[in-house]
Amino acid sequence: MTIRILLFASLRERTGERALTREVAEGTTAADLLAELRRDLPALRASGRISLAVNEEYCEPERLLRDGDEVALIPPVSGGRGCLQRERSE
Amino acid sequence: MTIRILLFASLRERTGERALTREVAEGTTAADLLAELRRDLPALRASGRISLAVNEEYCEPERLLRDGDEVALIPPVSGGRGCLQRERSE
Amino acid sequence: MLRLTREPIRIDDLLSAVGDPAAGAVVLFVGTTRDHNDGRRVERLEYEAYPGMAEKEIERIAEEATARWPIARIAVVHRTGVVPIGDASVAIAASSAHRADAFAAARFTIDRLKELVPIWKKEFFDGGAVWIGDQTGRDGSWQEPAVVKGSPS
Amino acid sequence: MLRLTREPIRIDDLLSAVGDPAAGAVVLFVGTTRDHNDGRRVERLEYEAYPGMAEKEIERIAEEATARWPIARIAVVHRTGVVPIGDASVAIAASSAHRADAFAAARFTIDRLKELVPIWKKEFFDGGAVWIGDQTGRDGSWQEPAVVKGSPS
Repeated sequence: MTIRILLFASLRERTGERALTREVAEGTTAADLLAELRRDLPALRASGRISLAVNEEYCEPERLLRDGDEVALIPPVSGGRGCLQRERSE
Repeated sequence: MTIRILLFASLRERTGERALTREVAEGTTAADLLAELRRDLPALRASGRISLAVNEEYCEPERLLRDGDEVALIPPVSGGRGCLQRERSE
Repeated sequence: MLRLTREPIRIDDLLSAVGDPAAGAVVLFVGTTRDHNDGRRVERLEYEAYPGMAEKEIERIAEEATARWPIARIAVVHRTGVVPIGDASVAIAASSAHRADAFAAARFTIDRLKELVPIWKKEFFDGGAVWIGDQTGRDGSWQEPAVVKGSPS
Repeated sequence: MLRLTREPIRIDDLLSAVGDPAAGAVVLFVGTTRDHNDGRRVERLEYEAYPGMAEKEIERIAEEATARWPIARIAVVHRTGVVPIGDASVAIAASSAHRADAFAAARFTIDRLKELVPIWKKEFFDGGAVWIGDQTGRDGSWQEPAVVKGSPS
Protein backbone atom coordinates (compact mmCIF):
# COMPACT_ATOMS: atom_id res chain seq x y z
CA MET A 1 0.00 0.00 0.00
CA THR A 2 1.20 3.49 -0.78
CA ILE A 3 0.89 6.07 2.00
CA ARG A 4 1.52 9.77 1.66
CA ILE A 5 3.02 11.40 4.76
CA LEU A 6 2.90 15.12 5.58
CA LEU A 7 5.19 16.88 8.04
CA PHE A 8 4.59 20.35 9.42
CA ALA A 9 6.30 23.13 11.32
CA SER A 10 9.15 21.86 13.55
CA LEU A 11 8.90 18.33 12.13
CA ARG A 12 9.22 19.65 8.59
CA GLU A 13 12.20 21.80 9.51
CA ARG A 14 14.03 19.12 11.50
CA THR A 15 13.62 16.40 8.94
CA GLY A 16 13.94 18.70 5.95
CA GLU A 17 10.91 16.93 4.51
CA ARG A 18 7.49 18.36 3.78
CA ALA A 19 6.02 15.19 2.32
CA LEU A 20 7.12 11.58 1.95
CA THR A 21 5.71 8.55 0.19
CA ARG A 22 6.14 5.11 1.70
CA GLU A 23 5.12 1.60 0.88
CA VAL A 24 3.74 -0.26 3.88
CA ALA A 25 2.42 -3.78 4.42
CA GLU A 26 -1.26 -4.63 4.71
CA GLY A 27 -2.28 -4.37 8.39
CA THR A 28 0.00 -1.46 9.21
CA THR A 29 -1.51 0.92 11.76
CA ALA A 30 -0.91 4.65 12.14
CA ALA A 31 1.24 3.94 15.21
CA ASP A 32 3.25 1.35 13.26
CA LEU A 33 3.94 3.90 10.57
CA LEU A 34 5.07 6.48 13.12
CA ALA A 35 7.41 3.90 14.69
CA GLU A 36 8.90 3.14 11.26
CA LEU A 37 9.37 6.84 10.57
CA ARG A 38 11.14 7.54 13.84
CA ARG A 39 13.44 4.60 13.13
CA ASP A 40 14.33 6.01 9.71
CA LEU A 41 14.32 9.74 10.54
CA PRO A 42 16.41 10.40 13.65
CA ALA A 43 15.27 14.04 13.66
CA LEU A 44 11.81 12.87 14.68
CA ARG A 45 13.14 11.27 17.87
CA ALA A 46 14.07 14.62 19.42
CA SER A 47 10.57 15.98 18.89
CA GLY A 48 7.96 16.30 21.57
CA ARG A 49 4.51 14.87 21.32
CA ILE A 50 3.14 14.08 17.90
CA SER A 51 -0.51 13.48 17.10
CA LEU A 52 -1.66 11.70 13.99
CA ALA A 53 -4.28 12.47 11.40
CA VAL A 54 -5.44 10.25 8.55
CA ASN A 55 -7.11 11.96 5.62
CA GLU A 56 -7.40 15.26 7.50
CA GLU A 57 -8.94 13.81 10.64
CA TYR A 58 -7.36 13.01 14.00
CA CYS A 59 -7.11 9.25 14.47
CA GLU A 60 -6.46 6.59 17.07
CA PRO A 61 -3.01 4.94 16.97
CA GLU A 62 -4.55 1.56 16.12
CA ARG A 63 -6.21 2.95 13.01
CA LEU A 64 -5.53 0.59 10.10
CA LEU A 65 -4.06 2.33 7.09
CA ARG A 66 -5.43 1.86 3.60
CA ASP A 67 -3.82 2.29 0.25
CA GLY A 68 -3.73 5.97 -0.70
CA ASP A 69 -4.18 7.31 2.85
CA GLU A 70 -2.68 10.69 3.69
CA VAL A 71 -1.10 10.60 7.14
CA ALA A 72 -0.11 13.86 8.84
CA LEU A 73 2.32 14.08 11.76
CA ILE A 74 0.99 16.87 13.93
CA PRO A 75 3.26 18.54 16.47
CA PRO A 76 1.63 20.60 19.26
CA VAL A 77 -0.59 23.29 17.75
CA SER A 78 -0.20 27.02 18.19
CA GLY A 79 -2.08 27.19 21.47
CA GLY A 80 1.08 25.71 22.92
CA ARG A 81 -0.89 24.00 25.69
CA GLY A 82 0.90 20.71 25.29
CA CYS A 83 -0.72 17.63 23.87
CA LEU A 84 -3.78 17.51 21.71
CA GLN A 85 -6.84 15.98 23.20
CA ARG A 86 -10.23 15.90 21.68
CA GLU A 87 -12.57 15.75 24.62
CA ARG A 88 -15.91 15.89 22.96
CA SER A 89 -18.66 16.08 25.50
CA GLU A 90 -21.27 14.35 23.41
CA MET B 1 -32.63 74.35 51.67
CA THR B 2 -33.17 74.24 47.95
CA ILE B 3 -33.01 70.84 46.26
CA ARG B 4 -33.05 70.19 42.54
CA ILE B 5 -34.83 67.00 41.51
CA LEU B 6 -34.35 65.15 38.21
CA LEU B 7 -36.79 62.65 36.74
CA PHE B 8 -35.98 60.27 33.91
CA ALA B 9 -37.60 57.92 31.44
CA SER B 10 -40.96 56.54 32.67
CA LEU B 11 -40.95 58.86 35.72
CA ARG B 12 -40.41 61.87 33.50
CA GLU B 13 -43.20 60.81 31.15
CA ARG B 14 -45.71 59.94 33.88
CA THR B 15 -45.23 63.10 35.88
CA GLY B 16 -44.67 65.31 32.87
CA GLU B 17 -41.72 66.79 34.73
CA ARG B 18 -38.05 66.58 33.82
CA ALA B 19 -36.78 68.68 36.73
CA LEU B 20 -38.29 70.19 39.87
CA THR B 21 -37.01 72.51 42.55
CA ARG B 22 -38.20 72.12 46.14
CA GLU B 23 -37.55 73.76 49.45
CA VAL B 24 -37.02 71.25 52.23
CA ALA B 25 -36.32 71.54 55.95
CA GLU B 26 -32.89 70.99 57.50
CA GLY B 27 -32.55 67.31 58.43
CA THR B 28 -34.50 66.01 55.43
CA THR B 29 -33.16 62.69 54.10
CA ALA B 30 -33.28 61.36 50.54
CA ALA B 31 -36.03 58.95 51.61
CA ASP B 32 -38.01 61.81 53.19
CA LEU B 33 -37.83 63.74 49.95
CA LEU B 34 -39.03 60.74 47.95
CA ALA B 35 -41.94 60.31 50.37
CA GLU B 36 -42.87 63.98 49.92
CA LEU B 37 -42.72 63.65 46.17
CA ARG B 38 -44.95 60.62 46.00
CA ARG B 39 -47.46 62.44 48.19
CA ASP B 40 -47.48 65.38 45.79
CA LEU B 41 -47.10 63.54 42.49
CA PRO B 42 -49.63 60.67 42.27
CA ALA B 43 -48.01 59.49 39.02
CA LEU B 44 -44.99 58.38 41.04
CA ARG B 45 -47.07 55.97 43.12
CA ALA B 46 -47.77 53.70 40.18
CA SER B 47 -44.12 53.33 39.38
CA GLY B 48 -42.00 50.34 40.27
CA ARG B 49 -38.79 50.51 42.19
CA ILE B 50 -36.95 53.80 42.29
CA SER B 51 -33.34 54.21 43.31
CA LEU B 52 -31.91 57.51 44.43
CA ALA B 53 -28.77 59.38 43.50
CA VAL B 54 -27.45 62.55 45.10
CA ASN B 55 -25.06 64.63 43.02
CA GLU B 56 -24.67 61.86 40.42
CA GLU B 57 -23.94 59.07 42.88
CA TYR B 58 -26.20 56.32 44.23
CA CYS B 59 -27.04 56.98 47.87
CA GLU B 60 -28.52 55.37 50.95
CA PRO B 61 -32.08 56.39 51.88
CA GLU B 62 -30.89 57.94 55.15
CA ARG B 63 -28.53 60.29 53.32
CA LEU B 64 -29.00 63.82 54.72
CA LEU B 65 -29.63 66.38 52.02
CA ARG B 66 -27.73 69.66 51.82
CA ASP B 67 -28.64 72.93 50.25
CA GLY B 68 -28.03 72.80 46.50
CA ASP B 69 -28.06 69.00 46.21
CA GLU B 70 -29.18 67.44 42.94
CA VAL B 71 -31.37 64.40 43.62
CA ALA B 72 -32.18 62.00 40.79
CA LEU B 73 -35.04 59.50 40.87
CA ILE B 74 -33.77 56.46 39.02
CA PRO B 75 -36.21 53.89 37.67
CA PRO B 76 -34.86 50.43 36.72
CA VAL B 77 -32.05 50.82 34.18
CA SER B 78 -31.98 49.40 30.67
CA GLY B 79 -30.68 45.99 31.69
CA GLY B 80 -34.24 45.42 32.86
CA ARG B 81 -33.05 43.05 35.59
CA GLY B 82 -35.19 44.63 38.29
CA CYS B 83 -33.78 46.63 41.15
CA LEU B 84 -30.44 48.28 41.28
CA GLN B 85 -27.92 46.86 43.63
CA ARG B 86 -24.33 47.82 43.90
CA GLU B 87 -22.65 44.70 45.24
CA ARG B 88 -19.06 45.74 45.34
CA SER B 89 -16.89 42.84 46.27
CA GLU B 90 -14.09 44.93 47.76
CA MET C 1 -12.50 55.78 25.63
CA LEU C 2 -15.41 55.82 28.08
CA ARG C 3 -18.35 57.80 26.84
CA LEU C 4 -21.90 58.32 25.64
CA THR C 5 -22.63 59.27 22.08
CA ARG C 6 -25.68 60.14 20.03
CA GLU C 7 -23.93 59.02 16.81
CA PRO C 8 -23.63 55.45 15.51
CA ILE C 9 -20.95 53.57 17.45
CA ARG C 10 -17.80 53.01 15.43
CA ILE C 11 -16.44 49.63 16.45
CA ASP C 12 -13.07 50.33 14.84
CA ASP C 13 -12.58 53.23 17.23
CA LEU C 14 -13.01 50.95 20.23
CA LEU C 15 -10.64 48.35 18.82
CA SER C 16 -8.03 51.04 18.13
CA ALA C 17 -8.51 52.44 21.63
CA VAL C 18 -7.66 49.11 23.28
CA GLY C 19 -4.88 48.15 20.86
CA ASP C 20 -1.64 47.57 22.74
CA PRO C 21 1.48 45.74 21.55
CA ALA C 22 1.68 44.02 24.95
CA ALA C 23 -1.86 42.67 24.66
CA GLY C 24 -2.37 39.38 22.84
CA ALA C 25 -6.12 39.22 23.31
CA VAL C 26 -8.99 41.58 22.64
CA VAL C 27 -12.61 40.79 23.54
CA LEU C 28 -15.35 42.99 22.18
CA PHE C 29 -19.00 42.92 23.21
CA VAL C 30 -21.61 44.65 21.07
CA GLY C 31 -25.22 44.97 22.15
CA THR C 32 -27.51 45.53 19.18
CA THR C 33 -31.16 46.33 18.74
CA ARG C 34 -33.14 43.13 18.26
CA ASP C 35 -36.22 43.02 16.06
CA HIS C 36 -38.25 41.21 18.72
CA ASN C 37 -38.61 41.10 22.49
CA ASP C 38 -41.11 39.26 24.69
CA GLY C 39 -42.91 38.10 21.57
CA ARG C 40 -43.38 41.63 20.26
CA ARG C 41 -42.03 42.88 16.98
CA VAL C 42 -39.76 45.81 17.88
CA GLU C 43 -39.63 48.79 15.54
CA ARG C 44 -36.89 50.79 17.21
CA LEU C 45 -35.35 51.55 20.55
CA GLU C 46 -34.72 54.84 22.20
CA TYR C 47 -32.18 55.31 24.98
CA GLU C 48 -32.28 58.08 27.54
CA ALA C 49 -29.38 58.74 29.89
CA TYR C 50 -28.62 60.76 32.98
CA PRO C 51 -25.48 61.91 31.21
CA GLY C 52 -23.13 63.09 33.97
CA MET C 53 -23.90 60.20 36.28
CA ALA C 54 -23.90 57.63 33.46
CA GLU C 55 -20.36 58.61 32.46
CA LYS C 56 -19.19 58.57 36.07
CA GLU C 57 -20.66 55.10 36.61
CA ILE C 58 -19.04 53.83 33.41
CA GLU C 59 -15.67 55.16 34.61
CA ARG C 60 -16.15 53.54 37.98
CA ILE C 61 -16.98 50.17 36.44
CA ALA C 62 -13.98 50.38 34.11
CA GLU C 63 -11.74 51.14 37.10
CA GLU C 64 -13.18 48.19 38.96
CA ALA C 65 -12.56 45.87 35.98
CA THR C 66 -9.00 47.16 35.69
CA ALA C 67 -8.41 46.56 39.39
CA ARG C 68 -9.76 43.02 39.24
CA TRP C 69 -8.09 41.68 36.11
CA PRO C 70 -4.70 42.45 34.56
CA ILE C 71 -6.16 44.09 31.52
CA ALA C 72 -4.20 46.47 29.35
CA ARG C 73 -6.98 48.80 28.19
CA ILE C 74 -10.74 49.04 28.22
CA ALA C 75 -13.22 51.05 26.15
CA VAL C 76 -16.94 51.54 26.71
CA VAL C 77 -19.31 53.48 24.46
CA HIS C 78 -23.08 53.69 24.91
CA ARG C 79 -25.32 55.28 22.33
CA THR C 80 -28.34 57.34 23.33
CA GLY C 81 -31.33 58.57 21.36
CA VAL C 82 -33.02 56.48 18.68
CA VAL C 83 -31.15 53.31 17.72
CA PRO C 84 -32.49 51.52 14.63
CA ILE C 85 -32.83 47.71 14.45
CA GLY C 86 -29.46 46.03 14.01
CA ASP C 87 -27.44 49.03 15.19
CA ALA C 88 -25.19 48.88 18.23
CA SER C 89 -26.50 50.50 21.38
CA VAL C 90 -23.47 49.62 23.51
CA ALA C 91 -19.94 48.36 22.82
CA ILE C 92 -17.22 47.29 25.23
CA ALA C 93 -13.67 46.27 24.34
CA ALA C 94 -10.99 44.96 26.70
CA SER C 95 -7.43 43.95 25.88
CA SER C 96 -5.02 41.88 27.92
CA ALA C 97 -1.99 39.63 27.61
CA HIS C 98 -4.14 36.52 28.04
CA ARG C 99 -7.61 35.83 26.75
CA ALA C 100 -9.17 34.63 30.00
CA ASP C 101 -8.70 38.09 31.51
CA ALA C 102 -10.06 39.91 28.47
CA PHE C 103 -13.17 37.68 28.45
CA ALA C 104 -13.74 38.09 32.19
CA ALA C 105 -13.29 41.87 32.15
CA ALA C 106 -15.59 42.39 29.17
CA ARG C 107 -18.28 40.18 30.67
CA PHE C 108 -18.05 41.87 34.04
CA THR C 109 -18.23 45.32 32.48
CA ILE C 110 -21.36 44.70 30.43
CA ASP C 111 -23.09 42.96 33.36
CA ARG C 112 -22.32 45.83 35.72
CA LEU C 113 -23.23 48.42 33.12
CA LYS C 114 -26.65 46.89 32.56
CA GLU C 115 -27.23 46.81 36.28
CA LEU C 116 -25.94 50.20 37.38
CA VAL C 117 -25.51 52.79 34.66
CA PRO C 118 -28.49 55.18 34.54
CA ILE C 119 -29.53 54.68 30.93
CA TRP C 120 -33.09 53.69 30.09
CA LYS C 121 -34.44 51.88 27.09
CA LYS C 122 -37.82 52.55 25.53
CA GLU C 123 -39.07 49.93 23.16
CA PHE C 124 -41.35 50.98 20.31
CA PHE C 125 -43.41 48.16 18.88
CA ASP C 126 -46.41 47.84 16.66
CA GLY C 127 -49.17 49.43 18.69
CA GLY C 128 -47.27 50.95 21.57
CA ALA C 129 -44.16 51.67 23.51
CA VAL C 130 -42.79 50.62 26.89
CA TRP C 131 -39.88 51.55 29.12
CA ILE C 132 -37.97 48.32 29.73
CA GLY C 133 -37.70 47.44 33.41
CA ASP C 134 -40.58 49.74 34.31
CA GLN C 135 -42.91 47.17 35.78
CA THR C 136 -45.28 48.37 38.46
CA GLY C 137 -46.00 46.30 41.55
CA ARG C 138 -48.54 43.56 41.05
CA ASP C 139 -51.28 45.47 42.81
CA GLY C 140 -50.17 48.85 41.56
CA SER C 141 -49.19 49.85 45.07
CA TRP C 142 -46.09 51.71 46.03
CA GLN C 143 -42.93 49.68 46.54
CA GLU C 144 -40.10 50.63 48.77
CA PRO C 145 -37.37 52.08 46.61
CA ALA C 146 -34.44 49.77 45.96
CA VAL C 147 -31.55 51.56 47.53
CA VAL C 148 -27.92 50.97 47.07
CA LYS C 149 -26.13 48.86 49.63
CA GLY C 150 -22.60 49.89 50.46
CA SER C 151 -21.17 53.10 49.18
CA PRO C 152 -18.31 52.98 46.70
CA SER C 153 -14.83 53.03 48.15
CA MET D 1 -17.41 32.71 7.35
CA LEU D 2 -15.04 29.95 8.45
CA ARG D 3 -11.65 30.18 6.79
CA LEU D 4 -7.92 30.67 6.63
CA THR D 5 -6.42 33.71 4.96
CA ARG D 6 -2.96 35.00 4.16
CA GLU D 7 -4.23 38.60 4.13
CA PRO D 8 -4.79 40.88 7.13
CA ILE D 9 -7.99 39.92 8.93
CA ARG D 10 -10.79 42.44 8.40
CA ILE D 11 -12.76 42.58 11.62
CA ASP D 12 -15.65 44.39 9.95
CA ASP D 13 -16.16 41.38 7.69
CA LEU D 14 -16.59 39.10 10.69
CA LEU D 15 -19.02 41.48 12.38
CA SER D 16 -21.05 41.75 9.18
CA ALA D 17 -21.03 37.99 8.82
CA VAL D 18 -22.61 37.44 12.24
CA GLY D 19 -25.01 40.39 12.05
CA ASP D 20 -28.58 39.22 12.49
CA PRO D 21 -31.66 41.28 13.38
CA ALA D 22 -32.69 38.54 15.83
CA ALA D 23 -29.38 38.69 17.69
CA GLY D 24 -29.01 41.26 20.43
CA ALA D 25 -25.46 40.35 21.39
CA VAL D 26 -22.22 39.94 19.49
CA VAL D 27 -18.99 38.80 21.11
CA LEU D 28 -15.75 39.11 19.17
CA PHE D 29 -12.40 37.66 20.16
CA VAL D 30 -9.24 38.85 18.44
CA GLY D 31 -5.86 37.25 19.05
CA THR D 32 -3.02 39.61 18.19
CA THR D 33 0.75 39.29 17.99
CA ARG D 34 2.33 40.39 21.27
CA ASP D 35 5.70 42.09 21.37
CA HIS D 36 6.96 39.79 24.11
CA ASN D 37 6.63 36.17 25.24
CA ASP D 38 8.42 34.26 27.98
CA GLY D 39 10.56 37.31 28.64
CA ARG D 40 11.74 37.51 25.03
CA ARG D 41 11.18 40.45 22.76
CA VAL D 42 9.19 39.10 19.80
CA GLU D 43 9.89 40.51 16.35
CA ARG D 44 7.20 38.75 14.38
CA LEU D 45 5.19 35.56 14.22
CA GLU D 46 4.73 33.17 11.38
CA TYR D 47 1.83 30.75 11.19
CA GLU D 48 1.85 27.52 9.21
CA ALA D 49 -1.31 25.50 8.65
CA TYR D 50 -2.34 22.10 7.37
CA PRO D 51 -4.93 23.90 5.27
CA GLY D 52 -7.54 21.28 4.42
CA MET D 53 -7.61 19.79 7.88
CA ALA D 54 -7.47 23.17 9.62
CA GLU D 55 -10.58 24.35 7.80
CA LYS D 56 -12.38 21.08 8.52
CA GLU D 57 -11.54 21.33 12.22
CA ILE D 58 -12.71 24.93 12.34
CA GLU D 59 -16.02 23.89 10.76
CA ARG D 60 -16.39 21.07 13.23
CA ILE D 61 -15.76 23.36 16.21
CA ALA D 62 -18.24 25.93 14.88
CA GLU D 63 -20.84 23.18 14.50
CA GLU D 64 -20.18 22.05 18.04
CA ALA D 65 -20.57 25.60 19.38
CA THR D 66 -23.82 26.00 17.45
CA ALA D 67 -25.14 22.73 18.86
CA ARG D 68 -24.27 23.67 22.43
CA TRP D 69 -25.50 27.25 22.60
CA PRO D 70 -28.45 28.97 20.88
CA ILE D 71 -26.24 31.19 18.81
CA ALA D 72 -27.44 32.88 15.65
CA ARG D 73 -24.21 32.94 13.65
CA ILE D 74 -20.51 32.34 14.09
CA ALA D 75 -17.46 33.42 12.10
CA VAL D 76 -13.86 32.23 12.45
CA VAL D 77 -10.87 33.51 10.46
CA HIS D 78 -7.25 32.50 11.06
CA ARG D 79 -4.39 34.22 9.30
CA THR D 80 -1.35 32.27 8.14
CA GLY D 81 2.09 33.38 7.01
CA VAL D 82 3.94 36.29 8.63
CA VAL D 83 1.85 38.33 11.07
CA PRO D 84 3.48 41.58 12.25
CA ILE D 85 3.30 42.76 15.88
CA GLY D 86 -0.12 44.12 16.77
CA ASP D 87 -1.87 42.44 13.84
CA ALA D 88 -4.65 39.90 14.35
CA SER D 89 -3.72 36.27 13.83
CA VAL D 90 -7.18 34.92 14.67
CA ALA D 91 -10.65 36.39 15.05
CA ILE D 92 -13.89 34.78 16.17
CA ALA D 93 -17.33 36.38 16.29
CA ALA D 94 -20.54 34.88 17.66
CA SER D 95 -23.99 36.43 17.77
CA SER D 96 -27.00 35.38 19.82
CA ALA D 97 -30.19 36.72 21.32
CA HIS D 98 -28.60 36.88 24.79
CA ARG D 99 -25.09 37.82 25.77
CA ALA D 100 -24.32 34.85 28.00
CA ASP D 101 -24.58 32.52 25.00
CA ALA D 102 -22.46 34.72 22.75
CA PHE D 103 -19.73 34.93 25.40
CA ALA D 104 -19.79 31.18 26.06
CA ALA D 105 -19.70 30.23 22.38
CA ALA D 106 -16.85 32.62 21.54
CA ARG D 107 -14.81 31.44 24.51
CA PHE D 108 -15.41 27.79 23.70
CA THR D 109 -14.49 28.30 20.05
CA ILE D 110 -11.15 30.00 20.68
CA ASP D 111 -10.23 27.46 23.38
CA ARG D 112 -11.02 24.54 21.11
CA LEU D 113 -9.31 26.16 18.15
CA LYS D 114 -6.08 26.67 20.09
CA GLU D 115 -6.19 23.08 21.21
CA LEU D 116 -7.20 21.26 18.05
CA VAL D 117 -6.77 23.16 14.82
CA PRO D 118 -3.53 22.20 13.04
CA ILE D 119 -1.93 25.62 12.80
CA TRP D 120 1.57 26.22 14.16
CA LYS D 121 3.18 29.39 15.38
CA LYS D 122 6.86 30.21 14.95
CA GLU D 123 8.13 33.03 17.07
CA PHE D 124 11.01 35.12 15.77
CA PHE D 125 12.89 36.98 18.48
CA ASP D 126 16.18 38.76 18.76
CA GLY D 127 18.72 35.99 18.29
CA GLY D 128 16.55 33.11 17.19
CA ALA D 129 13.25 31.50 16.43
CA VAL D 130 11.18 28.76 18.03
CA TRP D 131 8.07 26.80 17.19
CA ILE D 132 5.66 27.39 20.06
CA GLY D 133 4.62 24.18 21.80
CA ASP D 134 7.58 22.29 20.36
CA GLN D 135 9.26 21.36 23.62
CA THR D 136 11.26 18.16 23.65
CA GLY D 137 11.12 15.80 26.59
CA ARG D 138 13.25 16.83 29.54
CA ASP D 139 15.92 14.28 28.74
CA GLY D 140 15.55 14.59 25.00
CA SER D 141 14.10 11.12 24.81
CA TRP D 142 11.20 10.03 22.70
CA GLN D 143 7.72 10.51 24.13
CA GLU D 144 4.71 8.51 23.20
CA PRO D 145 2.62 10.51 20.79
CA ALA D 146 -0.46 12.10 22.25
CA VAL D 147 -3.27 10.52 20.43
CA VAL D 148 -6.80 11.59 20.17
CA LYS D 149 -9.31 9.99 22.47
CA GLY D 150 -12.75 9.44 21.05
CA SER D 151 -13.50 9.93 17.43
CA PRO D 152 -15.84 12.72 16.38
CA SER D 153 -19.49 11.82 16.12
